[in-house]
Amino acid sequence: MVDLTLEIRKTAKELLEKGEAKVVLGWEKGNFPYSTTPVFIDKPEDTERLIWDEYCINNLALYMLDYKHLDGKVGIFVKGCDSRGINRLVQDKQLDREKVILIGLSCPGMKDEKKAKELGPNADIPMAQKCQDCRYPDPVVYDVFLGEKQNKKVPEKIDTSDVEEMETKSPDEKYRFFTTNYEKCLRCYACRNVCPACNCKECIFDQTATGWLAKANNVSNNMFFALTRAMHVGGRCIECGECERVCSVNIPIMLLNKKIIKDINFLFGDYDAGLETEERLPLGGYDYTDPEEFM
Amino acid sequence: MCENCSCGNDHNHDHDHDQNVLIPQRGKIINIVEETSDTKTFSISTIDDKKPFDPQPGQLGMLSLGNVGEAIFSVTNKGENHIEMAIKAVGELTNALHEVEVGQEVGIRGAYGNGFPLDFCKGKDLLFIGGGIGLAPVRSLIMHCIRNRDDYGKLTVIYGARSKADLCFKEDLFENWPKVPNMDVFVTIDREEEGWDGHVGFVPSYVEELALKPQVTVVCGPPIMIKFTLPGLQKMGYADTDIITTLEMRMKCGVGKCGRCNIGSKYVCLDGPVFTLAEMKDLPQEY
Amino acid sequence: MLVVLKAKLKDILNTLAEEYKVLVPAKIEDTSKFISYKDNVDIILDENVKLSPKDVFFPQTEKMYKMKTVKTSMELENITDEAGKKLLFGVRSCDMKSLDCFDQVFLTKGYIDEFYKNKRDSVVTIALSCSQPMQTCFCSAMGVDSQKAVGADVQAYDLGDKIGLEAISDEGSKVIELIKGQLTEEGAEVPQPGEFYLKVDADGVSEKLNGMFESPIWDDVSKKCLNCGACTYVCPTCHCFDISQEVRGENVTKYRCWDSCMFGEYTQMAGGHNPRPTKKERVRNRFMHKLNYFPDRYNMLLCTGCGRCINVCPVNLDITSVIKQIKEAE
Amino acid sequence: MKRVGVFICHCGTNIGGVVDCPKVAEIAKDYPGVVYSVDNKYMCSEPGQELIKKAIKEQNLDRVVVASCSPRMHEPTFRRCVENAGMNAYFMEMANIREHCSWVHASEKDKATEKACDLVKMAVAKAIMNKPLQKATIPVTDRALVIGGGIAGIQAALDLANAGHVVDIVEKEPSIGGKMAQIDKTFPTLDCSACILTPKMVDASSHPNINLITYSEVEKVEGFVGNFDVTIRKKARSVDMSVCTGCGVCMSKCPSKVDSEFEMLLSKRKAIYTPFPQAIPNKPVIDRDNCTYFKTGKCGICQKVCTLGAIDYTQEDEFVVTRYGAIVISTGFEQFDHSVYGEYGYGKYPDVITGMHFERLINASGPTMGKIKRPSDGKVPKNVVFIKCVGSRDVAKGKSYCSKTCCMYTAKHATLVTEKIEDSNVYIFYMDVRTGGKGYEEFYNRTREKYDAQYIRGRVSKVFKQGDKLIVRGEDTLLSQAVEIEADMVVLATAMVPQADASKLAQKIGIGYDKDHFFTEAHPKLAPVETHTQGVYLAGACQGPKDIPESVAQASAAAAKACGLLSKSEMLTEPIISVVNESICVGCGLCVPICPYKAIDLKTISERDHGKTIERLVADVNGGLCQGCGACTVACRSGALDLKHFTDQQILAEVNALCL
Amino acid sequence: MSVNEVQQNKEVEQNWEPKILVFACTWCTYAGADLTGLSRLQYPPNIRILKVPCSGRVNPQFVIKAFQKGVDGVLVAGCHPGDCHYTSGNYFTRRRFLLMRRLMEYIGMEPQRFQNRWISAAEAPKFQQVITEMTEEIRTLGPNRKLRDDQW
Repeated sequence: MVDLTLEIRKTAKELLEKGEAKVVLGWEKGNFPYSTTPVFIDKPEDTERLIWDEYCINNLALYMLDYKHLDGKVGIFVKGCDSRGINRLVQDKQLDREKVILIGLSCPGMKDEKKAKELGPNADIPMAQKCQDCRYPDPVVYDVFLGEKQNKKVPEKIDTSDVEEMETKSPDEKYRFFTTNYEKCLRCYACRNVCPACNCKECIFDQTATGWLAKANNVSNNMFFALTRAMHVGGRCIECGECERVCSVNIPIMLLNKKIIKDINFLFGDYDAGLETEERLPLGGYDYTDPEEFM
Repeated sequence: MCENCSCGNDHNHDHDHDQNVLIPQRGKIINIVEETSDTKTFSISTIDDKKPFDPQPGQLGMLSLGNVGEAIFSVTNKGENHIEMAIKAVGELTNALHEVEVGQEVGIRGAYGNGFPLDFCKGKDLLFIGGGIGLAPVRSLIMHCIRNRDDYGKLTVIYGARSKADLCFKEDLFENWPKVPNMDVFVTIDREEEGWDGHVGFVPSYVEELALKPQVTVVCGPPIMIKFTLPGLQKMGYADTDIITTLEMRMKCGVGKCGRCNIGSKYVCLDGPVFTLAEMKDLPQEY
Repeated sequence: MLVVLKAKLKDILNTLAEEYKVLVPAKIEDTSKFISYKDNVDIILDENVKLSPKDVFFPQTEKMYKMKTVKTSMELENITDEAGKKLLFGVRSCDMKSLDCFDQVFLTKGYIDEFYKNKRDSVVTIALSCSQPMQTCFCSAMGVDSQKAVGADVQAYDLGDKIGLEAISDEGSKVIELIKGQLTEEGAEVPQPGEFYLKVDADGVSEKLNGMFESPIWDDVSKKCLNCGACTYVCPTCHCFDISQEVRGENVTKYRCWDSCMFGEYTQMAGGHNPRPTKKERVRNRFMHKLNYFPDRYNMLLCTGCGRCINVCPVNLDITSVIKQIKEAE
Repeated sequence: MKRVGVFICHCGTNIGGVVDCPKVAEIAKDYPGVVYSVDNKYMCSEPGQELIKKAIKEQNLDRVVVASCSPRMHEPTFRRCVENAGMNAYFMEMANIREHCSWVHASEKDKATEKACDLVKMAVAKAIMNKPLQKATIPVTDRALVIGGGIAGIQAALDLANAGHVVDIVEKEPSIGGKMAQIDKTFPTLDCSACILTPKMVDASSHPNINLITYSEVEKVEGFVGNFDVTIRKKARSVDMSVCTGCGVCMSKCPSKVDSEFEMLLSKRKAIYTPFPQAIPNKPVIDRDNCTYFKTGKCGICQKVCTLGAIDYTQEDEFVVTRYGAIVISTGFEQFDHSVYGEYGYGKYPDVITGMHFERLINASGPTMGKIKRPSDGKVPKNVVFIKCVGSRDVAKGKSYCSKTCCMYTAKHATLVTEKIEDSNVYIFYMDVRTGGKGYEEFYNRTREKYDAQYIRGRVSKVFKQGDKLIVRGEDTLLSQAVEIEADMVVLATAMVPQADASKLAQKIGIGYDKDHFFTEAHPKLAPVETHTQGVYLAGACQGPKDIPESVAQASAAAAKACGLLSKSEMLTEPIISVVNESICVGCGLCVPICPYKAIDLKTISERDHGKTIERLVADVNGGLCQGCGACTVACRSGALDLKHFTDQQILAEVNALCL
Repeated sequence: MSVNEVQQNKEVEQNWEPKILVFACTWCTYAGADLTGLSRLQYPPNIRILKVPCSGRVNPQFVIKAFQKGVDGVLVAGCHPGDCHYTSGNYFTRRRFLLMRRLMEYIGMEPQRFQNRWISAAEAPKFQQVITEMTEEIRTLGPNRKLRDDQW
């Protein structure tokens, strides 16, 4: 990874020096050995701040929303999940593919920062949950590729064993599980704000006047938030797991997202969001032969 | 320092510490005057026909409709047993307010904010400059000066609006105020209009045109008007401490707790809404 | 010093629970916060809770009063808090300091916030010293003594397998009186605080910020911010709130709830104008408020160095780095 | 606050006999916003309506709720009523307390009364949120477009033209006429197809109101009812139509010979050609794919022989945009690709042909001058086997539907074979014989009895060659025995399918099509010639298998509908349509594919954003196309799309009212 | 005790009756309900019909909102596939609610409380039957507490 760090810096520097990109998005080291933080480099000399290590976990794709109206191109380092995020934005017409230079990096799987905080940086830190579940460590789209692809053998289908386990429980057990979790929800909206699929100009949860969701924090409103968001990203979630990673009260948010992914696969055929940008979204179309359960 | 209690505030106020400041009194609307197509003046008294509170000119009041919400407005005048607020329909609450009829019960709490520096103004010639609904806060001071006519020097009002139909407080402008001794009223509208034989032009240029030089000026109106009026006033030789205006921010509590109306370390609800230009220059440009 | 074995802590709490509604720091559903003490709660003493105790005094959603609106009439009805004294056990110095900040906001400057005051007056606090700071802690840099909390009724010390207790206020003496029989007197010393991982030098940062409103660092600092409210909601000193209502036909409940200066809608005015339209202004306001505006107004920092915001920030926007950047700025 | 008036109708005893109407009226007085509430025997009666009008004026009402029968019954009545009192029609809401209450809860009077109260409460809550809506007037362009110049298209065009409207016919082939021009005789009268079609073709070409745009295709359709902007691609003909007289010298001199599509590849045509002698317009086109000049750059004979200089090799496709008020689609059908039935030997054995081949074989102007000869060796076949339902009624390999015409044309073919070939034998394999239609059953009976055609019920399992015979092996399911017939020729009755590009055309116009790509009518019973897109009508086999009289009848029906639209210079549009809140819309475009009417597009707007002018995409609803279904609103995550009169807030207000 | 039982006793005493919200499309189900009336087919008086132009207009959020506000059951009903007045609205409804129904069940909502049916303008007996069955199913389950926002 050290070598790649040097290559990353070199690539970024070249893009900036040649004027091909006005700004380059990557990661820099945070205050702790186990932390990194997104960095926005616009001067060639600052490229030394860029690093590539086992904690570059942030999905940078959503930052492209901030550069929608920039005159000039943005360079951005993409892992598998970041690249799917980029596709998400392109498909949602929030990003002009021509305006970004994607520098692909193969992701070995990032380590769990939260665990590192608990165990200390010197302990054996497990891989982050989102990376354990990842099926596309290599970027699915890029302009330049640094390092070597892993072409890692990954499961063909998303692992939904946790969803299946939940499904076997009784209605009351399930309800208790989700409500005790969402009772904690602070509605800080970190999950939404970090999500590349949540790219609305004005989220309905922020439109207090419409009456969809009151600001009052209680389990009913929080569940409305959770279910609605799950539906809104339904068929669009790129499984980057950022929502769950950033939750300040550790709600297993992906349990909802994965449930919908699982159902879409089962009902409408296998679909992995963010692999390409032209296909119709599962909820943007229909099929005459969709399962008939309405009777 | 506040003389009423040991609260440490730098001005007096008349609230009762036993009463929860965030809970309104039960009030009712006793009169509604349609100023323009989108602005109405509401007279509000308590349910038992008392004045809800005794506001100083320039102070604010928090008005609520039970099932819609609460918002802060400047008090434009007060009477024996009521206060008045001029409200433009711009949002959910104000639109709802525009639909109510006399007799509607409302929540009312206040008075909040510093108000105009009456002592400072006392004995001086005053120039009031207002644009559109911006005359609302100034009107409270004008009415105060008229009520205490002997305490103040010459009063001059320069007021403008987009069109004749957008002029607020027409009765004051054309009937009442011109009759007040030693008081001049100048009214302008932005564009020529049939049936208007008064001045036409924007407020800032009218101010320069008139070139009046009372001692203190109070300017309230849309930010764009203030922005273009100030250089003229400074050219005319006003000191920053003699130019007084009011600021607006979103507010929820009105008592400096909820946080959102700060400009730098000042809370508009508490330390404002009245600021002199000199004070404003010390604030970050974030309003 | 009066001490008790940590293993016997529950006995003491049981005694106290007869007199007070006792709240303790505990693990709950993958996070930790102050919850009502019951025999089976999972009390944590080795680190601070993830969610600050501010909601005890300033609940995330707090009903204020009710209204009944029939046609044009509107009747008001007050809501009374549940009666009885609460006892908050195990509050760390940083969080005690945050109560000091809250007191300034809610109880001074001309207006007293009765909702806060009622809750504040009904709580007795037992502060607990920290033996080992967490990685994200930097309270000492914010002028907080991790071994001696401000405003506590009782100060407790972490003495390894024991806890030492010291009454500070009269209310605290009453608490000690209740449990005296379960405590033993030992010649224990006030322990020394452990080493902080984060080295922060905040000296002069407030003054430095006076001229930095237009500084380019805010562009830089804010770029990575997602404008979520995580930092503000876990912050023990953030106290902004919104007032809203739940309408159920004729019955209206007015409530207040936490708000965050990170949200765009926070300063959005009805006419459409927003004085803080982008994340740059919002991030600047947050840090200026903590490190400059609040000290200017109340003569104390609005940060107690608890490190929670560092812990939860999705993008590791670290206040200690910001402080460093401010100090290094030209 | 709004001033709502509530009017509870007894409907005689229909409602009043179950629901305690006075009580409902009394309770409704306490609902938020209600200032007046009253019950009446018959709200829809003249006195009832007067009561409403009077109350609106006297009580200064700005909303009205009528609780009575179904809005499907009297919504127009009460809308008119409040409108007459000066109120916007959409300020009136109805609560259905008859069909949905008194009639279905006859024995539970208290609960029915309670339910009526709830329904009124919901209607009041919605009415308060209602916004005034206005029907818009849109201009109607008095010009119609007919797509497809077969018999249906020609008929529709003639009817429209005769009613005084200008009509353009777009035909993709060089000549109008369509499939009917290829057919020899028509059942059941056996009159000559060309003899009855060509006069119509001539009428169409000479009609002052009709313009023929042949060798052309519809490229793009924009706009909405009354105002369709249609882009037509006029394919390069390489012949200047304004100069050519159709003398035919070029065709006779052209050295390139090509299989004639019109003759089902049974004979040749030239590279410069008209499809058939009676073509209209009778002016040739150059088939560039097969023209020596276009292939090699050499030749140019046609240009040399044309004394008028009509040959123009430089012509390019031309695009014309014209505005039409109405569109009639009559694109007809194609033959099912029966190569999936390998067992029938089509393609392998030249003497296995389709019904359309057969039409050409027996046509006097066809490749054999009307003599039935086998394609392989020109012998006159003695034993002819017909196989029906090739592609039709076969879910596994073909189409699930019945092609409707095959039974009759096969009977016709059988008759013709027997008439034309002495001692011939006709065998017909069939599944069922369906002869619905005037004179059809009689014709079929004649075929069997007088012409001695042998009908064998059963499917053919295999056709194979033995010597110069084709052995047809099948089963007679009535006798339950295997059959083998030595045939000289086999004729397949292939299914009718829509044009291969039908679905593309449907997408261009924004109409629906079914699983088989037949265009979908607006309602199978009550609107069989309309489509879901207002102003677009269907005629002929493009909507489903049809024979000639049915196609003609539907064409006239479509023309009548179009006439109705074009006879007015403007029309009113329903105001219940979707609207976009541009300040919230993020322009993701997810709503675009969801709209069945293609009413949503993305457009670029520019706006000021933090001191900078930026451009961004937002959704844009075409009010003329939108039919107000609201499917798009659900797809919009941020709620930027909303449906007027059924807004999120209105529906939520109803939900809230119910739950109080 | 189940989540629902916790606060049930009180309501049962007060003669609780199921409250069911029916979203019905104008063209099929609403008309079907009209026909049910015309045919005088009786069913329990526990439903309240909310008319929408097309079942495609029914936002899944309305369903959650209704449960929040206190209904005991929600039925979304529209035209049979292929019969949609607007060609395709109900195909979208089907997709959306196939997911939504599974999601609701997944978080512990009893499937009986949230149902979807195709009911044509001609299917009065079906309308009667569906309403009758659903009412009974929900009566058996008791008042709904799940997702309900009843803290005010």
